[in-house]
Amino acid sequence: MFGLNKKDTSLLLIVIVLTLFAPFILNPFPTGSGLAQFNAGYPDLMQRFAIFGIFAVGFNILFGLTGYLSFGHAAFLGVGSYSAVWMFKLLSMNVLPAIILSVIIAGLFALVIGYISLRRSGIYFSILTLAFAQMSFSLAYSVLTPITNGETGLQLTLDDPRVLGVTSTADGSIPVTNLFGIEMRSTYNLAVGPWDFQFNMGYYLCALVLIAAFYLSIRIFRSPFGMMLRAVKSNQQRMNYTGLNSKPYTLAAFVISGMYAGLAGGLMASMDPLAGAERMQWTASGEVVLMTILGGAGTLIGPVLGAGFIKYFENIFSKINDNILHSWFSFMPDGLEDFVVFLVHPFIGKGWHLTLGILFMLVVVFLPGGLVEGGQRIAGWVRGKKKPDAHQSETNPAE
Amino acid sequence: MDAFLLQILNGLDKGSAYALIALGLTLIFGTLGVVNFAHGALFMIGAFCAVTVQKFLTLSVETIDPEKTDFLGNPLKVKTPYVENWFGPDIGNAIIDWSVPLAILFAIPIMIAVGFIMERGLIKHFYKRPHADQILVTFGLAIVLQEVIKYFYGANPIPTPAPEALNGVANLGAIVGLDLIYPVWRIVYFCFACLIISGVFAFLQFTTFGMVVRAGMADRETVGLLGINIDRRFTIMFGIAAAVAGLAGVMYTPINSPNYHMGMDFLVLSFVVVVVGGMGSLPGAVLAGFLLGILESFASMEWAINLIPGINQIIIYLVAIIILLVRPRGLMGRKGVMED
Amino acid sequence: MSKTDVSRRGLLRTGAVTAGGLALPTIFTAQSASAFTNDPTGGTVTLGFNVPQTGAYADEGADELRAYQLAVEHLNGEGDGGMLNTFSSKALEGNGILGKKVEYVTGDTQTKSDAARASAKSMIEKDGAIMITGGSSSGVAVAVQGLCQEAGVIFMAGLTHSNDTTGKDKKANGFRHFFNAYMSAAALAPVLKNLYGSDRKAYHLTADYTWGWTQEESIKAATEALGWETVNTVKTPLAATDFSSYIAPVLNSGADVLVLNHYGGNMVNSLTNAVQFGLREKQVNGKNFEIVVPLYSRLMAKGAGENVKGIHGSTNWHWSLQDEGSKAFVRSFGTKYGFPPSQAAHTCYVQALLYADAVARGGSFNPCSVVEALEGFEFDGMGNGKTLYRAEDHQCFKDVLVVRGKENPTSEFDLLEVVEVTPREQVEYPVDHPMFAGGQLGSCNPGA
Amino acid sequence: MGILEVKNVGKRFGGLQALSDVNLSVRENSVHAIIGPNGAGKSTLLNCLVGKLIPDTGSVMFDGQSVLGRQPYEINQMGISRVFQTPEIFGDLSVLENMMIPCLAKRDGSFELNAIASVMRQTDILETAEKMLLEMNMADKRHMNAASLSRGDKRRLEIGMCLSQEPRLLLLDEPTAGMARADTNNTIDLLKQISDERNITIAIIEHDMHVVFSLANRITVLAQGKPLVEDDPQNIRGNPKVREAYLGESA
Repeated sequence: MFGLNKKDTSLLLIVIVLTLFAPFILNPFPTGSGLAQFNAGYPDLMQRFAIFGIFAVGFNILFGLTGYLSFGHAAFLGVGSYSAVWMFKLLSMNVLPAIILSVIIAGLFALVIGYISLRRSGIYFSILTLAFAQMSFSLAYSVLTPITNGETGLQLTLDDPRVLGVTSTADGSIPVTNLFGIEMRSTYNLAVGPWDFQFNMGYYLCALVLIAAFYLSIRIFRSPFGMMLRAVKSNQQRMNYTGLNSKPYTLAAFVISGMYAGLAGGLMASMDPLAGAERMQWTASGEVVLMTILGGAGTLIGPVLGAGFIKYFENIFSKINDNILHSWFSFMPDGLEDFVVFLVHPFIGKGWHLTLGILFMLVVVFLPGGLVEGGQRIAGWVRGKKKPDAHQSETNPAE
Repeated sequence: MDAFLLQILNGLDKGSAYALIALGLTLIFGTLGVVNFAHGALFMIGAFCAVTVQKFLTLSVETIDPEKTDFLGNPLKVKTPYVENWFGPDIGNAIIDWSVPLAILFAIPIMIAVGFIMERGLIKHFYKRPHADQILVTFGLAIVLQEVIKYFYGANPIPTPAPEALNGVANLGAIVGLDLIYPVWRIVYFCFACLIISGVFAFLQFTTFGMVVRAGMADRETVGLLGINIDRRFTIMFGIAAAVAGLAGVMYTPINSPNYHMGMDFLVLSFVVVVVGGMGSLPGAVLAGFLLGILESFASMEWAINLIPGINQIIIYLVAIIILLVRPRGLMGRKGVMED
Repeated sequence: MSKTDVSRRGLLRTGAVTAGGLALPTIFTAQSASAFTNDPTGGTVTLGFNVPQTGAYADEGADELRAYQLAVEHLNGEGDGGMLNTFSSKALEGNGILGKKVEYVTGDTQTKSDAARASAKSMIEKDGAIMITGGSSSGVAVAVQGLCQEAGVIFMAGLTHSNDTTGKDKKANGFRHFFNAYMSAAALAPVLKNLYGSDRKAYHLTADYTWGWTQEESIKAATEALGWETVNTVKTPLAATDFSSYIAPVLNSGADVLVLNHYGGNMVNSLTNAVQFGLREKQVNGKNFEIVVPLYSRLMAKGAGENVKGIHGSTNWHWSLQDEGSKAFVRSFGTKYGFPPSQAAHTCYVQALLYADAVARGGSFNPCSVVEALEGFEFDGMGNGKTLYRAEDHQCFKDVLVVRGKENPTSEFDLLEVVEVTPREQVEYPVDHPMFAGGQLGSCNPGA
Repeated sequence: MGILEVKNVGKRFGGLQALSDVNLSVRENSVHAIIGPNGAGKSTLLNCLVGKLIPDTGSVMFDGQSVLGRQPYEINQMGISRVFQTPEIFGDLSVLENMMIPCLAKRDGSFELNAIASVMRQTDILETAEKMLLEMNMADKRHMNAASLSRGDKRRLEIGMCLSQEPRLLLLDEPTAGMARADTNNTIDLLKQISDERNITIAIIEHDMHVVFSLANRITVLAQGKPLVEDDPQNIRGNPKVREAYLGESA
């Protein structure tokens, strides 16, 4: 189906089901229960899952296939966001032109940076991309404030010109982002028993884009172009002596993944029309590297899993506080309750970084192939089979 | 003229910190082939060795002073450090005053131990793993280390002053008739950095141990074939690299009050320094450290900012890009190291 | 199916229970159920405390959180009541807000606009928070304020000092109790004139981002009005840690005052570096060289250690104030946590109480009712004397403290001493002051 | 006129004159061996032919066109394929994929953004690759990871990859270096078969006289960066200059 083989089709179907039913899947606990804290099925986080999923899928096209480790990919996301917000300010609140412009601008930006950075390989390439991104960040924060609004971030105001649309609504507020009239923030609430589920328009736009982006990435992985990119990673010498020019291949991969990042940035601005400079900082670039490696670099689904994993911790674990801990462990005797809370305390709330750091280490030590390998092991264990032997799994690295 | 000289001094001083961290990073790259994202954290741990020593020296007994009241109106608890009680106020205060230099003695064994534990317990298992895995695991480790420090010491910077005697300014230009006032501790820091750097170079140059390590950096397999246990030596080199970073951290504390994320602030810069210097080249790392430090100082001068707005924000990255485009392997890099 | 703006979990929490069991899916619409976002329909009301828990301001954030927890206790009638006893408005009865028990959720702003907005959004969308408060930087405050305006909840700003928060980025749903850069400058200037005279040459180092710029603009205007000459203004990168290359040119610039428009880690490092270079002992033009830090914070002063001694600056509030409100707050806070509160803690505590009081006086959680109750509200007993929330820009006007680093501290908290309490009239400015120009307040947004 | 004409090529590295005045003519459909003691400049010459090095003087013409200043991939597209001393293959890819890449390069040129089509539906490419695998006796290993092949199989694969491009000139750089006798003989047989069955020119750089005399029908001897003689094998065997060059080395 869809021009994919059976395995890829089922993978795509899994992703489609997961994204379309995310509001159910991510809200497993009844609203009133103590475990509702772990529910992630609210619009903002679901949007973030999808957006960072797109970002990581795109990054993986470069890093997973060609092995070129870019440490500056957040710059493209940032540029995409700025373009989108400017589009909202100047043209219209429709997200479509904004997203298209962010992809184009990010692609052009990637073309320039990629053209220069790809003159070097290995860590020299990484540092070049890092340097470009850090320069973009520093300048956006300071000198370029007229364009970027500096530290505060570029946002909409009540006096934006907006050629195709209104400067402000009748009741004196800023108009909201929409897709041909469908507001991104509109949400349907569905209550089933003690559960309630939120279906947000913005999320579904992100989800559809994610599915499309994921499908495209499968096609790229399985295309002759994708095979060439893997050849770049494997042996550039042989490639050159086989009559293939590796430069345009890597540059194309770089630009494509830059456009994915721009797409993610444009979507981010469409969901929440603000573009902050921190989006371009090296830590943001590092985050997508971590997402990809954590999920499983070079695999199709890994980056999406990695993105979800990190965003979940950032948004859910940072919100657990001692109060909530006490309510969870209130069934215990007083002394024990305090002791357990004391033990758990360093890992939640302000300690969410610590938990994340420990998990990074655990995953990389015990699951060298990232979360995808964890999934494979579980699947293998369920089937009662041993892991398929090395040759098989190696020849088909794009699980 | 004076302004230029001052900025060169500032640059050498910044460069000292960059060079010391980059030196350790390069040692680890060169010997173990590991991309160590936790190296900034080692610098930070060194700085907190100084904080810890200061805390130990100021451990106090509390006595109640009924004359005064605290913010709640209760009698004020006055703290007197034990060392003052034991040695009398004069000697006691002097010991506390010299806590940063004293911390060096404390930091060396601690940092070497930290280095050994890191290498044997974790890094060792990652020699043959892809660089991506090394980045992930050392980055995770860096986060864990800094969060542990944050848990115990908080997020605010902690003042750790230099000894009173070394806290003032000196007129460096007095001999040549220039007015060149510079903080004493910064001069101390620069000299200390030079000392450590030459120490490491001498160690690698003149000892058999160092020669084997250098040979191993050049060609690990061949040295292995000679039947020399290169791994153990590399472990020791990791300890040394950790100690260099740690000492750089200890001595840095009076310049800027340490906080738990200072390692991350230096990490990216020191990576840039190492790469600009050329992967696997120790002299390259040191040279690039000082060079970038000086350029950074020049770029923050007014004429530079007026010439190119924002140049002070981006100078290091800009220079890095230019150098890497002109010299593909950095200033003194060897071919084939970390190029794939 | 019908459409609603932003989600509303608060109402669903109870609504869902009544729907009961395995009933057929029920679709709720906000229009029919409620007139505004997250209308609390059960016995509780949820507030969102959004403070930095990681990054450089984590300690300040932790102190804010302590203050909020204390405020929640007092609102719910636990503890000693703190400022509720001294507050001039008596609408709050210690039984929660409008009889609903106060609950809260916490989040991490990371001092990044994006993360702060994500955290606030999750509070609004997931936890049904009706009000968001907290934060430790102006960028975050402006970003979250904008979000709350769009979502239709109230934002009570935490520590934010930039003129823009109630200037060009002001929003109808947002209120700021903290003072701002203009007020710092207005309060400091006369004191500086008394201390250092009117013939001074000032050199400014300014953090290169929006707060720094407004701070520089304000203090420069105020000191130039005294007759001071501005020798130079230099922007320093926010990421800078070593300020030596910015301090060195000060030495031979002919300036005799250095103004450090820095906050947080920047301030700690630039001040430390300035003292290292011997600026405090220096003599220029026959005068003692002086350093001024327009915005002081005790938590940060602690990081600079000995270096703050004798250095002047301004602060929003200090625990050593002797008015009844401050004393009551310091007592509650000190008894609970064992150390005195910071200015950030004070602001956050007061903001929580002010919100609750406005709801009680207006008799509704509707943001528009809250806005109406707070606009032009004048009160006393919350520290800093008589205080006004100006209707036109939602900025608070109250006395401003000029402080100095203490020479002989008696404890680790006793770092600053109040030099002067500048009365409110001196720091007031017209709504259309050029430093606050641009931007519109807009109208209150209840969300529905 | 040979298919490959090397005229007056010289190359200097610092103080070392690696090549001087090298003239060489490889005739179409011949097997031309370039031999010489270590340091004679064989590898330098080879690198000049494939675009890795640019000679200081002289010209290299392939089929009437100059190859100088061209990138390796351009030279390959002109019809020159190179086999390396240690087999250079795509270790992370399967044997079949290894074989497909040169076929794609042949069909699509040096760059083609063919990002949507499926590899497995390129039937023409698959057919050629499968056929070549059969010819190389490697069809049963098609799904193996190339890195896990034996040394001899890697060599076969590499030669197969080069042949699948149907090059006009095949350059081999000591193709049997480091091989066991049996593998060497297999490789010789394979190359013989190739030169017999295909319309192809082979230039081989070799150290091993056994290989050279089993295969070559024309030999150039290099010594100290200069061509000593160029002649048929039977004449080379008895040439005193050649003996001197080699004895000089072995003594």
